[in-house]
Amino acid sequence: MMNLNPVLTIALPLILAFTKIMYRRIANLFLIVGSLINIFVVMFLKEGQYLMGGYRPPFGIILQVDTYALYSLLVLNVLFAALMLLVTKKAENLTSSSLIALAALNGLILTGDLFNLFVFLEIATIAALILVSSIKKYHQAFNYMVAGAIGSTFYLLGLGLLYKQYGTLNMARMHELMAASPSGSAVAVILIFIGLAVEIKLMPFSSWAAGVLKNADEWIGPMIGAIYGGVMMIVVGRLFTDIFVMDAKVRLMLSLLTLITLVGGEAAAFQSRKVREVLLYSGVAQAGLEALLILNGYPAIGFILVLSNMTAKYVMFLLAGYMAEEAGGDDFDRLTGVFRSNPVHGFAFTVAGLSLAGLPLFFGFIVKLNLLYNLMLSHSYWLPALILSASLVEGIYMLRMILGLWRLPEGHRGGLQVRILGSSHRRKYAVYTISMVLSLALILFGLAPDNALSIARRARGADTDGKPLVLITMKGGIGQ
Amino acid sequence: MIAYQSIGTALGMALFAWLMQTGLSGVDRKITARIQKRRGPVWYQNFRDVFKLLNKRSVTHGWIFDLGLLIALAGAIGTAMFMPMAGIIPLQGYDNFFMITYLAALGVFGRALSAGASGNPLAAIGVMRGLTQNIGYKLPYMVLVIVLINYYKTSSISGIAALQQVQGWSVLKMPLGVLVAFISLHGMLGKKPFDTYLAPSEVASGPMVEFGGKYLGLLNIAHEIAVFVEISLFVNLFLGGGATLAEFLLKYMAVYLLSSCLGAVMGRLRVEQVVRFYYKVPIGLTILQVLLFTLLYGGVS
Amino acid sequence: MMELLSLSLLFLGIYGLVTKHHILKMIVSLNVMETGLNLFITTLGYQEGQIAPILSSQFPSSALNFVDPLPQSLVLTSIVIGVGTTAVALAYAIKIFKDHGCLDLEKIEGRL
Amino acid sequence: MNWLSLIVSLFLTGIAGYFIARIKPSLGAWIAMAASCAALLLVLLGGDALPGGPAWGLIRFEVTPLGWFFSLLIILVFSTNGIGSLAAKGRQHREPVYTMLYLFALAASLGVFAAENWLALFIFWEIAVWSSTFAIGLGNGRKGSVSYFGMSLLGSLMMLFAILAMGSAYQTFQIREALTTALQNPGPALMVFILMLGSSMVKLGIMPFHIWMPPAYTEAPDEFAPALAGGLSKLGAFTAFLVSAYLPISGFMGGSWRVKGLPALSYGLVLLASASIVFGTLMAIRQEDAKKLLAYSSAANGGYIIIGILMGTSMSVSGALVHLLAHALATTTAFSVLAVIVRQTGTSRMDALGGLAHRMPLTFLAFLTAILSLVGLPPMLGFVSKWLILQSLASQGLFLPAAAVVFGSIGSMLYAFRILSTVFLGQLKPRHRALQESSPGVLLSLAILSGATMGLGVYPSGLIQYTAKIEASLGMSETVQTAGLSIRGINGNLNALLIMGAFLIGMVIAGAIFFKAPRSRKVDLMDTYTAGEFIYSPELYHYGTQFAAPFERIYEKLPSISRVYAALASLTDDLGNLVKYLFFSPMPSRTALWISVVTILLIWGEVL
Repeated sequence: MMNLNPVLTIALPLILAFTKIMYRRIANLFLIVGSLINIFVVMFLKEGQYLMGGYRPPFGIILQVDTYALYSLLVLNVLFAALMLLVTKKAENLTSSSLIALAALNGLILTGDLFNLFVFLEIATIAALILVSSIKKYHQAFNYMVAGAIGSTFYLLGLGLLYKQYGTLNMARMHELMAASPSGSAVAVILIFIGLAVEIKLMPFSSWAAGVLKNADEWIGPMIGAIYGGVMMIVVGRLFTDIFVMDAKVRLMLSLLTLITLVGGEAAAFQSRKVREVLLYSGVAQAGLEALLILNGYPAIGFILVLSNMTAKYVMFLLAGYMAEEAGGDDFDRLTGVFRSNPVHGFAFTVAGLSLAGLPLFFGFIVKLNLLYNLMLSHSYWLPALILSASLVEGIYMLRMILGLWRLPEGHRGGLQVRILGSSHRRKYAVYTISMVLSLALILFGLAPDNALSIARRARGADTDGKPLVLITMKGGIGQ
Repeated sequence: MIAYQSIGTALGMALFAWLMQTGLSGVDRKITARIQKRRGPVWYQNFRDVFKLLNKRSVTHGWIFDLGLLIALAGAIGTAMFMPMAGIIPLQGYDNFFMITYLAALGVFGRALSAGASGNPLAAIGVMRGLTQNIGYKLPYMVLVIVLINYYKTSSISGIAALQQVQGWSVLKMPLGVLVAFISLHGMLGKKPFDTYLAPSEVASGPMVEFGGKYLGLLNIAHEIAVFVEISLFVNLFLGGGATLAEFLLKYMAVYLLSSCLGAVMGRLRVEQVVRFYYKVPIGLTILQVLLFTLLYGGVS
Repeated sequence: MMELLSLSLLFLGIYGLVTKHHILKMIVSLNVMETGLNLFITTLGYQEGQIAPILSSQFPSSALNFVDPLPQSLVLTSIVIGVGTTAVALAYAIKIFKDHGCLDLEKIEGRL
Repeated sequence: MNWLSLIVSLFLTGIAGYFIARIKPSLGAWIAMAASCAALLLVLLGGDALPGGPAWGLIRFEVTPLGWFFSLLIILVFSTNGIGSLAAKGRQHREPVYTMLYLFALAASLGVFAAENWLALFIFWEIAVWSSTFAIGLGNGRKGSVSYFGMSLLGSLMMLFAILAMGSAYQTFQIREALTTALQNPGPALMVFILMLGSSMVKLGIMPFHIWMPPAYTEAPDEFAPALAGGLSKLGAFTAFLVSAYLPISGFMGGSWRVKGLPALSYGLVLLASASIVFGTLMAIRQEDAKKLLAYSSAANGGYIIIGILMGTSMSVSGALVHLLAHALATTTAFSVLAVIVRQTGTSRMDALGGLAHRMPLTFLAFLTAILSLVGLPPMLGFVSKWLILQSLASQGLFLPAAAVVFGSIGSMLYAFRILSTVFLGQLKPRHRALQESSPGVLLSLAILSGATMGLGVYPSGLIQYTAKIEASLGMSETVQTAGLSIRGINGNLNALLIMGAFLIGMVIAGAIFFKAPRSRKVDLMDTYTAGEFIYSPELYHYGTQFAAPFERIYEKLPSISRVYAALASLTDDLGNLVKYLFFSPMPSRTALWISVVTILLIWGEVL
């Protein structure tokens, strides 16, 4: 078997991004080929540590390919490439930024160095800012930029404090040192968490997400709402599980923040009457839940929750973007019955929504089941009760929205004549295929989730406290 | 298996019920007349009326109109066939209280069906009033009987009557309850002041507005048998039935005539008044009675 | 002392971001904030009495009397990134001005 | 043939049915009908000895007498409804996806009834919930499906919580094992019991949870309402039976104080069910829409079932099972008839109908049996179950619930007569002169349903013997007894055949007098005594609106529980608004402010 170096996943898009400038005409080709090659590279990655520039760790930059990174990369690159296939005229100017974004996101997942992470974070943010500018809501994008800049400042501040205390930037070394003497690092950890909280859309810091995603098109929605959010959460999962050591007090305070996000996000989504608003606020709430799990020692569950939400949100934002474009808006009333004339899209959207709401037959259910089960195993009943209440709210608004989109408007007999993608649309079949494949994947993993669960187990075998992970699988019931 | 003989007894019971009650209602008319200082008809006037009506041509409003009436009469006859009287128990072992109540309700429902099928809104209004009233008097009545059943550990009517012969009448155990049951009985018989659903001047005799000729005749028969069932139930459940037939009949007549006399001297209530009365007085008394009874006789464990 | 001074510069920047609604003022605040941060990180590696970590004819080998060079390199990167961010921000400012004719976010939001 | 393959093939038929119906819409209804009838045949022939089939991971089946009884009930409802809706021309029913959802709901319910473990049960339960949600959504109106789904989700999340609590505490999901283990530990047992019963109550529409029923039944496609009301809402009763059999309250609260021999908790829950009966009856009386009336009556009837289950005696449990069947048959009939009416007249408002019995006599007869069974009058099945329940209430001395049951059955006379009188009796409106008798398919399904209602009502012994078998299989020490044709009660016997005999004798006598007397002349409906008024229009001459006004006036101020839910929803809305206002401002300075505030708070908290 081939054994490819993971740096390719970062370098290749970067090189393409800059060479593209010379070949404007075939920019799209660069984008598609580049992202497809990246999938190919990811498939042939071997787990291990890769040193950059020949320095032994903890010196120099290393790239770390473990199961966690590998499957995150796989999902990220597949989703990204799928989005690139859908690229339209509008996005052609964004080829370079897209490729840079891809490189930065891959780097975020792979890197084993905290400062390197900061660099990738900044590159990703700047790429995102350029991408976001394509929706022409500049003041919203400005809001994003300010929030992002404060966030990264806080991250770097925290990192500086940590460096002062421990004298290293290597993640593995940092973990060793921190585990040995954790005291005094709390302020830095809090600062880093807040820095990243801006990116993962935790609540008091996520106003930018509302501004951007409310107006997102079929391109920005999946990119910012699903891919960026997911990758940032994976980074949080890496940092707050593998590297930082927190005492119970910090954990509690940060969990409180995530809980507020969960409750507030669900309430805001419940109140919304527009498709993309519902999606974005529910995304905020989900981010709260994911962060909560990661912080409280359930990283494996958090991991599959991130991946499953990422996929579902991707499909939904994609279709919501097209719908809003065709119908000239995305209020429920305007879109009533839109799926009647677009049953395939409707099917994909429905599956993704039901999976997100955690209904059986879909992957989301398996995740939610294991999540609650693991919480209950540690004899905590209040947290599951709270999460279930949030799911109740989520299920109601999700179904209300989906049913509204299926229902024929009063007095209409033939169905609403909004074609999500007209027959003339260039990417019609690509959208069909991608949304169908992803939603069928959600069903497939819902019916046979055991592989996905065992990957999660391999990626995040034991919890932070060393508790073994117990999973309910379809095959064998309960198992460790 | 039920012997043919007991079916014969049962049929005889139904026939006797009709004969006796029709005769008694003639007496009732006489008494009412005397109270109102009239002469009144002869005591067998009701027999005359029924035969006369049955021989008259009439109009019908369709097959449901006919069917409902048949159900009404069949329900009444079927109920009477189960009714024990003193030592005479037609269908031994099956004179279950709930069964009799529900079978009697089938007769009531048949009557309502027929009235509704007449197409006359006055009949529908009358039925509605009747059924509303029905909730008012059946509810306390049945709760009281359920208390009795719980106490005597049997729901057989003859069984309850027989136990009262030994342990004393229920009226001594639950005086308030018997008062309520009597008010309910008075309502069931459709006597004033509870005859709002018949109110001739308001709803033109309510459910009966469209009945004439043989329909009225059949309805009359059904009504008399139903009255027999209601009073017999009261006597059996609250007044200890009777050791002998004579004792039973004596109690029967006493109850019936008391009700008639009361009806003769009262005015009619308006429908709201009836409804409010029933949901205040009898139900309140019933709650009190049930509490008292449970304290005195049933153990709260 | 230097740490506190640079941190106060950082807080000054944040204060500007919280209180100002004018886009250019906000960009300036951002820059002030970043400068504060960069100064702070540089001071982290500073050690009293040590010299700049530059190999020269005078100091031909990396002996122990250098200050920590890593924070300085971090800051170098950070400055570059800061420039990028500022550029994007200014580009936004131009776009916003073209769209709305003013740079006061409060007015723009009020108009929307 | 085994249970797994039955369910899988129903699912696959559903998917195939969707694609076939896309090509030829008229075939969809036939596929739904054929598949459900085939399932009926299979379950009937296979009996409760039908093997569960191979285990497919967690999905394992095991056919128990209780599960078989429920399965038969639901397949009967689905297949008769399938036959009945063959001729339906409704738009909603013609949707290709309807066939799929219909069969999915059926297959998932069968999965629930034969599930071996709680997880499989829950998975199928949820599939049934969402497939029926979408089926309701095909109807008209937007409130029904959402409130159905919201309440169902509330119920299923309660159940999920209980399942996982058991699973995490005892490491088992096996239905019986989990519950019996829970019995040993009073703390979790109470929680599990309350949550499980709560979820059943949601499905059955017991009082605080009934709000989904009126909108869902009204807005569901006319062809789906029978399956929903008669079949799917009975899912709740199934888990209630399981839980109260394996985790009886007396088992884990035995020592605490009792009311009338029942543990205080049981008594409280029985009172709740009683309140549901009273409330449901009162609300049913004042409805103007026939479907809403039946919906509230379902809420009331759920109360009888819960009372029967909670009392836990052999007679009461048997009564609950029989009542379940009786109510399923009766509501399916009633909703099928209403579907016919709505298809022809376009309305289910009672005051807009009237006199239909003259246009559709056979349909009327079927409706009459259903209504008589709902009221609980002999010779219908509803009488048998009410008798059993009243018997056990009386012998236990539960006077308050008994009063509720009595009120429910007498009150049901009022609304039952109302629906009969205003829809089928009274004046026929001129615009309804051209109405047709139901199609043969509908009549066939109505004949099966009302035949079952009446047949089992006259000859219930076989049914009672089977409920005795169910009770034995649930591990109850005593089971209800039959002797020959009569059911042996605690303080009295019931021989339904004898009652029918007496009634028939009465009928013969009445008939003899009736036909001996002179023939009567048929007159038009308008040819009636009007007490001197002159009214020429049948529309004005029909008493249909505010039927029981004098009675309704007593409780017109009865608070509506749906207001509580509306308040909850608007509270969530307000919270959402607040969150949006506070945290989602488009101003960067607001974000910067929040970041600083939170940072200061967190660091302050850490330093402290």
